[in-house]
Amino acid sequence: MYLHLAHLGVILALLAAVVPLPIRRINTSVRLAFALLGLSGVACAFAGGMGMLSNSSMSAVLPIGLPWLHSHQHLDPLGGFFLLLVGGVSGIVSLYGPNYVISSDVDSASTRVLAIFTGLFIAGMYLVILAADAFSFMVAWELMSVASYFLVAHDHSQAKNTRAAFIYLLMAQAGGLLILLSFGVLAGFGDGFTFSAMQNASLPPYWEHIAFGLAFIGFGMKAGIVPLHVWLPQAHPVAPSHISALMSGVMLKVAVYGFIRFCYDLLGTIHWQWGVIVLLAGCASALLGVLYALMQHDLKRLLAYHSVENIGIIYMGLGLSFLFASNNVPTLAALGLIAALYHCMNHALFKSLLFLGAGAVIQQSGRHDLNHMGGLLRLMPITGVCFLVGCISISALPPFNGFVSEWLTFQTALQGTALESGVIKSMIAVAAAALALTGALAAACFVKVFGIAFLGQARTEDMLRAHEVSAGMKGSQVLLALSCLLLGVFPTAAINSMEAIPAVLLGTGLKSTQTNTWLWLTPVSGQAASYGAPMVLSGICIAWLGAYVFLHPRRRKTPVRFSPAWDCGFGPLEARTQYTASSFSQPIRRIFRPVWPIDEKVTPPSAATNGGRYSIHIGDWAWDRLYLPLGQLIQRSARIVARLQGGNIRTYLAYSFFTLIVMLWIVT
Amino acid sequence: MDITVFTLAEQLILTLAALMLFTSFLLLAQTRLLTLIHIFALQGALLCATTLVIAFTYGRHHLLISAALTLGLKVFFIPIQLQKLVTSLDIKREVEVVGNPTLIMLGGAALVLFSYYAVLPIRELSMLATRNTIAISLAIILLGMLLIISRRKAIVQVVGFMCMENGLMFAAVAATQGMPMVVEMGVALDVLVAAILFGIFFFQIRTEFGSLDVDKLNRLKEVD
Amino acid sequence: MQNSIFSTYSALYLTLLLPLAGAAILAFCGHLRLGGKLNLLICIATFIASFKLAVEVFYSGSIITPSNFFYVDAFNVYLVLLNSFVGMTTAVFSGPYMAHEQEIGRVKNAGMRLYHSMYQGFLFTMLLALMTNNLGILWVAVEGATLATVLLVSLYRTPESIEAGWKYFLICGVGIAQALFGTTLIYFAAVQIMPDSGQALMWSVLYAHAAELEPTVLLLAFVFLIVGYGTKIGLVPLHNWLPDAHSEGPTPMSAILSGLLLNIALYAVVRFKMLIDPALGTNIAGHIMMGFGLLSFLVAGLLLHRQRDIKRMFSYSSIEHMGLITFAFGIGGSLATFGALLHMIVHSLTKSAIFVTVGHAAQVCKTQSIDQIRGLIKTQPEVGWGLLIGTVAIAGLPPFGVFTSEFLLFSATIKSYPWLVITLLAGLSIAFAGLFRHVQPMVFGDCPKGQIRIKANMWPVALHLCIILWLGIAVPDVLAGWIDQATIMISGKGVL
Amino acid sequence: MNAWILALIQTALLMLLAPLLSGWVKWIKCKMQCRRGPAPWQPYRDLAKLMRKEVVLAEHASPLFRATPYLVFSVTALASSVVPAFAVGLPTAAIADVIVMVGFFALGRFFLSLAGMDIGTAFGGMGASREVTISSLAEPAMLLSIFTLSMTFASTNLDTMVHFSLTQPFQIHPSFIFSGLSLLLVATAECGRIPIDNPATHLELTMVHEAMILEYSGRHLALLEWASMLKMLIFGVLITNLFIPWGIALNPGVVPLAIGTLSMLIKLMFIGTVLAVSESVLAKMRLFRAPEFLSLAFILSLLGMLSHVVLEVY
Repeated sequence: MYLHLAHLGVILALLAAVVPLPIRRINTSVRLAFALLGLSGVACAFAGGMGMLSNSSMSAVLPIGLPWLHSHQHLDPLGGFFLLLVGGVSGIVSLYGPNYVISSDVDSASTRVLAIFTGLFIAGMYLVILAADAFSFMVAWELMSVASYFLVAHDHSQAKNTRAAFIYLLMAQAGGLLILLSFGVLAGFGDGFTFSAMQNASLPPYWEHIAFGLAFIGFGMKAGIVPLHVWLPQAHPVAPSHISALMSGVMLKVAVYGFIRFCYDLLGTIHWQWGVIVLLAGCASALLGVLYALMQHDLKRLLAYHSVENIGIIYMGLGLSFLFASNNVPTLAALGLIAALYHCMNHALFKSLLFLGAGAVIQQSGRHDLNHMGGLLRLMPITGVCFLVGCISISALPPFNGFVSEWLTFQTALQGTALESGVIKSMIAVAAAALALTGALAAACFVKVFGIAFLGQARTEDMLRAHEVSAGMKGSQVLLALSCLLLGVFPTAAINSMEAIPAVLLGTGLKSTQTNTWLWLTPVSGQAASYGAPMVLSGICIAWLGAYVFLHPRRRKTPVRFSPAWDCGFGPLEARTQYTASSFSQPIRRIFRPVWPIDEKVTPPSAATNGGRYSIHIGDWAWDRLYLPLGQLIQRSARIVARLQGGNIRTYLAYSFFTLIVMLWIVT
Repeated sequence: MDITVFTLAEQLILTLAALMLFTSFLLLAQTRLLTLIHIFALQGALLCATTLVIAFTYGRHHLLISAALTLGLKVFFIPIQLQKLVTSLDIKREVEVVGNPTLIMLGGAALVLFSYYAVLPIRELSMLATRNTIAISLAIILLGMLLIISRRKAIVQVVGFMCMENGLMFAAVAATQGMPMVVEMGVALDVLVAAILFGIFFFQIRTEFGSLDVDKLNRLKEVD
Repeated sequence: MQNSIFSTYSALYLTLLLPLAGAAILAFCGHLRLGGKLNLLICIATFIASFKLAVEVFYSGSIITPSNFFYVDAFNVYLVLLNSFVGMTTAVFSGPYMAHEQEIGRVKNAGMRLYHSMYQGFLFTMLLALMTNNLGILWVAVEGATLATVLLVSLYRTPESIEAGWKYFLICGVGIAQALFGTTLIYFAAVQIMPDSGQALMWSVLYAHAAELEPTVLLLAFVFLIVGYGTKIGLVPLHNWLPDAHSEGPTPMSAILSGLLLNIALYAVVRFKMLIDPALGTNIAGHIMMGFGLLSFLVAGLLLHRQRDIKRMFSYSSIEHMGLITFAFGIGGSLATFGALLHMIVHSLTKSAIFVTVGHAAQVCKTQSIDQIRGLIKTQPEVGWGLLIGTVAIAGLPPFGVFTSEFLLFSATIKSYPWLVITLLAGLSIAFAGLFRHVQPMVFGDCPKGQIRIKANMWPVALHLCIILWLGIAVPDVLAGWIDQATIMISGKGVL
Repeated sequence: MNAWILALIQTALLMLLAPLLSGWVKWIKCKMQCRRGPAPWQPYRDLAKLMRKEVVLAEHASPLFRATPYLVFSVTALASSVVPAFAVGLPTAAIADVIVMVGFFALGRFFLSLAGMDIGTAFGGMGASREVTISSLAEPAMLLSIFTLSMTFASTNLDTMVHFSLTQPFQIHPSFIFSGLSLLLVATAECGRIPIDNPATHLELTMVHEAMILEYSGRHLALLEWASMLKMLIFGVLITNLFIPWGIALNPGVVPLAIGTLSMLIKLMFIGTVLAVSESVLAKMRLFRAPEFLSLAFILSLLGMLSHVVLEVY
């Protein structure tokens, strides 16, 4: 029954894509489109939730698709979880959408195009999760990619945006082809393209490794794993903010869903080498993602790099789960999977919260660059507080949800002793250290972002004209912030509701979380590790209240006085003396220097220039070492091949003459 | 199987085939345009003779029509058109420098040998005495192509193209005693239309490029 | 009995006679204002006749005229339908387009008369090639198609178009001559075993006796045929004429050339392959086709990056797709053949739609060079979006039909030749990058000063894109049935 | 129910002891430098004076600036309730394990840095940037040493770790030595002691922790000072109880508790002296030599882990 509800959601999303066409007045059509998206989000979230809780899976066959392979759909706990995630976030974002789109001064034609492709994009994501055979999976997958390509190329006045959109679609297409190949390998042995046929395909191990390799690169390209992440920091900042929230928060999770579905459900047996590869890729993505994010001063580009980091953390959880599954310790594999899924949910929530906040700030101030922002907390209090909640969650600090999933990942790593090979144990330990470093650097990065954007003095006058955003935008941000807090404070309830997924995929769930009450989260056992999240929150409030009351009598007697800050006697310090984004991250840039291709140019003040010039550009090694040489290779080979078309008719005739002679020689 | 075994007609066909091969070689070496056109007309005549001989010896009466067509087209209409064109564009005396003639002649000889080698498996098949003529017709076709490739003048390329058509007709006639009538008519029609179109093109190229040198036609290219 | 013969085959004869008559009529009144409309009318009539023929074939299976001259079976009926449909939609576009060209003086009255009569003549030769049972007439029809379009390629009398016309004429002439030699060899092999020499060139008869033909002669003949008709398909070592011819002629001509003529040449090669495979036993013909197909697929993909003229770019894209289809036919097997046949339909629909949009784009920006075409979406949204969605469709992205056939081809290649899939993947990505690299700056961005809308009829493009979208999501059963019968004929076993 | 009361008593006791420990360290340092330093209980007087002083805020400070002291203090107080100082098996110990403790300190540091940047002057930004850099370098070393300990104790709950090492027969674990040393280095970095940051200095360009609380005054400064002293105490207790657990009360009887308190005081005096000696021997390092110091800590913890994996697993 829930599958039909989910299909209703999909139809609503498609309707949202079609509705803006006939209606003339642009505002009503945009509001109607986003209302429909909201409805489809709620329907799919409800269907997903129900699908996740009932640990049975429903399936249906639709009349569309190839004549002999009609499109199969199914909804099982894993699909239910991700449907809940996608539906929930797109429902909340549809609250944010209308005012944001209407108040951003873009001509009505491209706003209509934006509404159309948003509907297609969200419908594509639902269909990917519901698809149960390779063909409809691929059609939905690329519908999602193509629709998001048009969204990224929405503001196509600058060449930079179209170039980013081109790279995005090119990599999405290459990724899609690789995924198609991996399905092909499975279908080759399972003689059928439906997932059920693939499940009972028995592949020789050699082919299993090939299928896994193709799927890992294909899905990794879409999820943004380090060497393949190049499109992400270019495409996400260029799209409108509510779209980058959807793309960063939700589309990457659909790629993770595809990867989990492929490895656990379709491949079945998992080899330990896969765990090592996924763990290492996760570590590399997490570390490099956060290090590159630290160096950015474009707000949305920084958040995009953080998506790479969080996807890395999710892949670390998956890598650990693979390692335990291959050494047949299913309970710990289930713990690793739960940690990864929990982080998927958390990342979807706080990343879309941060992108919506960034969208509000950019829309009000018209500035993308952190070095031009400052002092926004006083002017946009609610957006500021919600953005602070987002920053705390992403930096994995205790009362909020980011901490719970990272803590679960640490606990999974700490159980590494259950494996017998020493090398893997030490690798896991170093991975845990890398995760800690990533967490701390993420905290450093978001101190920089919040401190420079919202606190201190305004660095440009544009900031002074910023004011609080409209109700819908505030409402969605508050909703996301509250859900971050809820998931942070009641983790046991959330994990119990996710119980059915590992039960279906790995055979066993996390039994130990049921034993204790909702107060304590004890993933492995009471003694091994426990985290009383509600107790922590109440403990902080009690201590805060105690200190406040204890100091109250003092307050009545000596009221607070305001005076200028300490300026070492030089006179009033204006905004230019404040730390900027690049100066804040300067120590880390000096310490981790080889990680980035840095070119700093300092032109001393001279007669010609009215003052000294300092410019710094942080590139991306993956782009310089991997993609540019590839592009040049294609150009060179194209130039060589172009000699074929020399223009002289006699050479053309000579070609056909020699082809004939060679063919005759071969045949006889 | 030496030549005496054949009947007189077959011997005649073989000699005509040899003569046609010789005319193709002459075309390759020829530098002056007018003589080139005359040799082409001679080759057409030889083809028409072969068709007549086969028509009488094997009683294929529909071949008579195609012989007449060949005579009309390849011996009179096309050579006269070309001659008028050459005189009107007064390029009679242009001596066209051919790559280096010895290399092309050696290439031609190699081509004949190669086409003989390529058609070898077919020889055992056909019981007809004229089975060797297939190798000769393939050689004529390849020599026609070689002529087109090696020369820069547009008119010479047309002659080369028509020489290939002669090779094809010779194959159809000698190897299989002629194709079905409707096919023969279709092929003849196509050759006629092709000749007319060549004429039209000559005028267009002449007006636009000022000369019929094919190497000037190289604006459309990717190399830059 | 007389009218019954005529009535039963009326659809067949009408489909052929209408374009022929049209060619004759338009030769005199092609230059008038109603020339374009008359041309459209005749195309509509031809389409209705071919539709009636298709319905007949659907109900009564394959039709063969008593004189054994015409033969319509499941393999060529939907190609006939496709031919007349694309002819009709392009005629819708060609009317106003050529009227515009006539206004700005690029084409004079004589040129218009020639254009319209040759338009119909070209359709007639293609339909004849599809429906004839006699392999000789098949050669004559393909040669006739070349002759009909040669003058149209050099219609504008610019040096480039004359050069393109000359190259097109000479290279195709030389190529097709070799095909005639191949047909002669086939006839030579058939005469050995066939008592009645009249029937020796009839395809249906040959298909019945295919096993008894002499293998060595057939193989040699196939070499000549693949090199001959390969020149017309545009397989790589022989492709040089195609980009020049398709980019220099008037755009409706390029649409039909790129969309339909290449299919006809490939149809001919597959007809011969159906004769050769049973005789030879081994799949050597398939391997040859795979070799040519893969080579042209990769080379054309690379050359896409070098383009500076928009129509040349899309003609290279045609070479690439034709290479892919030849590769698919080369692999053989039911899945690959089904995919290849579907790809023929979808490619011609998409490519003709793209050329129509390109024609309008060239008229909007008054140039064909990629660097000067900018801001199409801003100037004329329907042209801009048409071009973008067309390129997305031709690049093989899913919601559209091209992906369905590529999906089938991929799964077939994985089963039989897994290591070739890497080259396919690389080729597709390179071609995709090449296409989008050029199309994106053209479509997006602000429009340069003075670029104004033109009167553009985008209904044919919309119709084509909807059909491709429909084929992409759900292949209709009628079409699937036909393609499956054709697959059974070509590869021995069906897919459904 | 009395267990909860006992836990509250322990927390109160720890909070009261904190200023004494920092006074004691300063007193020992002055004694070693042959000068008559202030009495060990001087910090109590400072805190009381600050509580009464008038609060002066910067003009650009936002409400976050005023809320941070309370938050930092309450987080550190909660952390102190979790650490097993005098007795094992207290109910509050199950609230958080070691990694959550690290999270508490990270939360405190997060808000303190934000407060530093809120004033809108260069010093706050400089302090925040340096504090954040140093702490992110210290995190991996700290976590790897915890990882090594938990490999042996098979748990990260402090209670179980201490209980485990008390009940097991005495063994010398080479991995403990390495991770102990690494934890000591990390503790000096986290609490902002001499080799990384000089707590006593007010020279703008050298201070790290002080730069962030430069603008605080009155009761806010009192809370922050108290919180940093409490943090140093917690680190002291953590290190001593993990590596020298004997004397801690296993069951809540009166005698064991008395012995536990006594042993706790002795251990704190011992670790205070060690800290004082190291501070007077070493001098504050340039900021960009701190990474070498912390990479030494990381290498030590790495050696600890490797020695556990290679040597101690049978």
